Amino acid sequence: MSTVTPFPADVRPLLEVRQLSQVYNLRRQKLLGPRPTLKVLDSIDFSVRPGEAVGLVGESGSGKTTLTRMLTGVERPGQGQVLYDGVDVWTGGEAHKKLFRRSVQVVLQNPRSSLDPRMRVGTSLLEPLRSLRIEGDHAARVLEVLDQVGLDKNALERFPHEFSGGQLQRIAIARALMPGPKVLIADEPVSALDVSIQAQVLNLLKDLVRDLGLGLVFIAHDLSVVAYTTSKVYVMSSGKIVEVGKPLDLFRNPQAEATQALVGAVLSVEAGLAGNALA
Amino acid sequence: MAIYALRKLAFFLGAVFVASLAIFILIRAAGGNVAAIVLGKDATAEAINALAHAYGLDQPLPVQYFNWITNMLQGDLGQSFRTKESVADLVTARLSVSVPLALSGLLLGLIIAIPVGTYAARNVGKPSGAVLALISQIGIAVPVFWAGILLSVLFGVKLGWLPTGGWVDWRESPIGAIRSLVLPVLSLGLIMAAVLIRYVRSAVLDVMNQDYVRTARAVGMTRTQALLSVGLRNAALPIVTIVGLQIAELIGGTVIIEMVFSLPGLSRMILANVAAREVIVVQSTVMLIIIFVIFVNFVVDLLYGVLDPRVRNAA
Amino acid sequence: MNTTTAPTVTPRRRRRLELNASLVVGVVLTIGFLVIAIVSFFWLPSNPNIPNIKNRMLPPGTVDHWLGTDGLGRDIIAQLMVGARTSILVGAGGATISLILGTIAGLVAAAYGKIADETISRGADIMLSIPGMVTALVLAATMGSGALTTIFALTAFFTPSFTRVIRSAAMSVLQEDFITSAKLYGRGKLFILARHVIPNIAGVMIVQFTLYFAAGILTEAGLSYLGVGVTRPSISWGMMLNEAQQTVGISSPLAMWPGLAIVIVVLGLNLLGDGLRDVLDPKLKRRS
Amino acid sequence: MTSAKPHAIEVKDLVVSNGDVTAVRGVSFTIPQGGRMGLVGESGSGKSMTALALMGLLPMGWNTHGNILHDGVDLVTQSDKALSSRRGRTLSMVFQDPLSSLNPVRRVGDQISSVIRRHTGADKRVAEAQTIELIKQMNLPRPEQLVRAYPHEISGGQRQRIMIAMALACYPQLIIADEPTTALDVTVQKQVLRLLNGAVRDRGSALLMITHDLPIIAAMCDTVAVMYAGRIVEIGPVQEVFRNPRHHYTRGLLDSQPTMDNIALDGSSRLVSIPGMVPPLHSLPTGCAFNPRCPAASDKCRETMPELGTDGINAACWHPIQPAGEVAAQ
Repeated sequence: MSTVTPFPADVRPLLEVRQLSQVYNLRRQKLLGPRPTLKVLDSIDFSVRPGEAVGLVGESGSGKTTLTRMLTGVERPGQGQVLYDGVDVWTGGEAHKKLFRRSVQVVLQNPRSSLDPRMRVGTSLLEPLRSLRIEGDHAARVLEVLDQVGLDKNALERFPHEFSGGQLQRIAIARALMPGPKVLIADEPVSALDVSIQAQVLNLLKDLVRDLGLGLVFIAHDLSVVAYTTSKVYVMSSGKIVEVGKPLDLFRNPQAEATQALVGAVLSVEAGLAGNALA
Repeated sequence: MAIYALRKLAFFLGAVFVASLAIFILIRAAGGNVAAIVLGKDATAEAINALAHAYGLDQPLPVQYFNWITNMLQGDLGQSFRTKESVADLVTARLSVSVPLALSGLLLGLIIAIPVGTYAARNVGKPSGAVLALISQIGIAVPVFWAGILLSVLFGVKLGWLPTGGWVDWRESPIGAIRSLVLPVLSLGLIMAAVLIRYVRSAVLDVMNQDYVRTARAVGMTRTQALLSVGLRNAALPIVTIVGLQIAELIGGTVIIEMVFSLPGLSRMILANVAAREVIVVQSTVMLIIIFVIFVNFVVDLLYGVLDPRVRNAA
Repeated sequence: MNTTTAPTVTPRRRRRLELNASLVVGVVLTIGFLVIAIVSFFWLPSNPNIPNIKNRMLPPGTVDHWLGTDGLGRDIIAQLMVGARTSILVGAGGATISLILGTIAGLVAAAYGKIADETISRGADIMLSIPGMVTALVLAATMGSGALTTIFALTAFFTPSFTRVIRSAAMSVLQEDFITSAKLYGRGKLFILARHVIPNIAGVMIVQFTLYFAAGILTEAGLSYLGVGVTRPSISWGMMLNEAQQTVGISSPLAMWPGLAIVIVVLGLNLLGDGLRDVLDPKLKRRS
Repeated sequence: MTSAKPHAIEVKDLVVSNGDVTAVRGVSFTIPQGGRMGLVGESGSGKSMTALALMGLLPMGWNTHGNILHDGVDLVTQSDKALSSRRGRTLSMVFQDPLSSLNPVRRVGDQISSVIRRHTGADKRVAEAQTIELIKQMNLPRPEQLVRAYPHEISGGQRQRIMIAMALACYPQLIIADEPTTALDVTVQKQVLRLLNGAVRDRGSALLMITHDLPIIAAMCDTVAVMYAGRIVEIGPVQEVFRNPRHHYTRGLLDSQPTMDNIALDGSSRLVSIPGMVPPLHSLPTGCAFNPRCPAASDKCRETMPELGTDGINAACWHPIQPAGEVAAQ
């Protein structure tokens, strides 16, 4: 299994949203008069298949955070559907919701914030299994997952403050892998990390997609990082998906204005050395 | 700013309403048959009923509450059961003692605390800063009445400079009135200062670590200039908040200090009326004090809006 | 990639292990205070409530009455020792009840939506505008004075402050990503509050408890001084000051000892609180 | 780079410590008049502490040793008062987060014009006119209205332009920019960099650009110094260092960047990553601080710290990478 081969259209998406819209009420600006509203999501269609790495880029305020909340089941959409394995997450019944919770796992931006500082790493890792009431040999599962992310088992007895940011992000990924998910949602997973550590985490994510056949949704504001990690990129702007395509195509031939802006924002060492980076 | 001010005004009115309800319930509903208590054990049933009727105490509680509020709004605070004096008159007489005492105490506290707290913040980590922090810590631990006692022992008894208690009315002798207020104000102000120094110090320290103070220095201010022109202006925000919160403390301190120095202030009056079960006097006076505190906090909120453009815009 | 990175143990910041003077002094004073209160149950120099006219106004340094006696011949040390009990009963009692109520209210405000938050926060604001001393007077008027009334008054006085502190501490924990993760695993609010929030705000709770314990002792002394606090046979340091002032005038050494006792104990608890704050919650240090 | 001309700044053996840890451990570099140097490093490399030391704005408890020669004086020996008359005039700085770096309770126009008045003695009206002119130069819309705005009322990119205007108001000899675009939205970063680039060039100021982002250095600087664990591990012209890095850390950083080439391989491509992690300052390894992560580390690296400039190579490394050309020649 490799991400190189494009997916045949008949492979069913694991996680999918259809015609998703969401409107937020804002605070009143004038004493009298209507409450202003903001359409944060506007008819979004989005899907990810097994073994596929999908990117989601956009500026801050483009709606990608809200979409992420929908994909992870934190927020219920105003209109439209979130489907896991073809069944609506919000109306498909408790059993399906449980399956969804177990199968779609999240890695968040700031690894220092995503682990409880008062819990040992081992306890944090078991948390998903316990709260989702997943049976089985938990100890063996922990060791297996630690090996997958390249961490030593003596990490289990320690507390988060004893680790560096890069190590914590591995632990966060390990926790996400614990319940054996089918989809991993990574929300800006490297933007809080040191440059020399970012590549380790990006490579790890790619390996997981390849080795475990995971579907990966990679959310970021940096197009080059997303492009490196994924095979299909959705570009968001003002609550809409404005363009979808393969990363290289987007880079070479951006169509939408938002994509052009993002591509234009990418700086590279090569362009800098050639003297035309800021042209 | 208009929306912000209106919001705060709405909160002020709401707070006054809720507080009045709380006071009423606490004093009236929980207090039992007021008329019977006032008249004592030997009173006849007819006398009790007559008194209750005269003061409207036989009406249902909601009606009593409504009457009380509407009368208060018209400036009628009711009258004492025993002396028949109007509460408004009683209170006005006492205000000429309590208000100068409380305000001067607060002012003295601020006058000491702002420069000393700022100095302590500037010298954090140095011996002078540590000594000031310790003095403030000790000051916080001193009960305000003990401070009063110590001061009157020193200045009243040992040195004989000032009266250790009692009151000379303003109309009789303004100097005498001031002389009787010096030690009370000093006790109140010093203890207030000890508490405020701590807050000023931490507010200034907090502000001094902000990026914009560093920017002020990066464009050419010395550390001191940045502290005075950028730091203090921004530290004013948390300090104003604390002063608002301290008003309740200030009132508490005034109550005690009036006792220590036998001043005929509002608190002494409440205390005496608590003992005499003069329910209406207590109820109205307490309500006045609470309205005052809530009003000060309303003003503080408005001031906050004036001082901080972010607050007034957020509405 | 299989680079096995061994976790490095970052040595705890040296500052934490440095002698925290505030903490040491605070612990010593507080333990001394607690020991004296405990000893008072087993041993007292003499009965602090029985007047002994022939021994009245003995000066400090008298055999059997090291700090002398008061206007009715009662031993000062014995009274101070029993007064320590009252301080603990009322101060710690008021602080404990407020801590419990304030924690519940603060957590509800932080975790159970905007309406609960607005109601509780605004309610706390209103309660904070009612001076504690006034509450105590009103309570004394309706309930009669005594230790229980005083604890009640302290509770009414401290609970809103606790609520605010706990709410803001809980809010900042609830914003952390590990809470989002717990929600994603389907953990309920109660579990999140119990397993994630409370352990992370325990430091704040301990520090606040210590500081309000101290404030409680101060307030109790003030109320007893006014005569609306505890009554004999209980003894309060504030009451001793009141009696000293009324019976023998303020310049007597009788007015010194209880005042000194209050200062030392309150200072000890406040230092303890500050010291604990440095150890338990360095982030909070500059906030209050 | 003629030696006759005075330098914008000359730093010799700079050490910054607070008694517990040493954040900068002997750093030397020179920026000529109008020169542009990039200082690149990760968190904990000491790059920001270096910048603050140059400005004399270190947090309480931190001390500076060594020499910082600027405008004819050694800044290390100057009092806060003497330094303050230079800060904002001959030497200025743009910080990372423009929201927290601007005074929240003052209008942005007043913040700029007070800098002008402080250093030039211009009267209020002149300073205000100059402020409007500066804001125009920063490509900001409606300058007359903008001067009356408070920092929270304008966008992040606008705030950072205001910061740049403040820093450039008095035509400084050297401007230090510490991660000036990290806190901004991606699409705004390039505009701000372009503006900073042009404005610095127009004034003939020298630039010290501090960042963890190699492409920014490549775009804006002619020299680069790579810092790791408080020391400069490689220094030289950008073209040379980035095309033929001699230090394994520099090589690793360059390889860690996702580029068009990486993407072109699509899916199967892997970034070359630097193993391990950045060591915390209080427990640095002996010898070369990079040795636990270095592919070429030997016993010598674990024992003795390499110096810059050994064998005429501007990399502090016992086993420097051979440039491609030389390898071919062997």
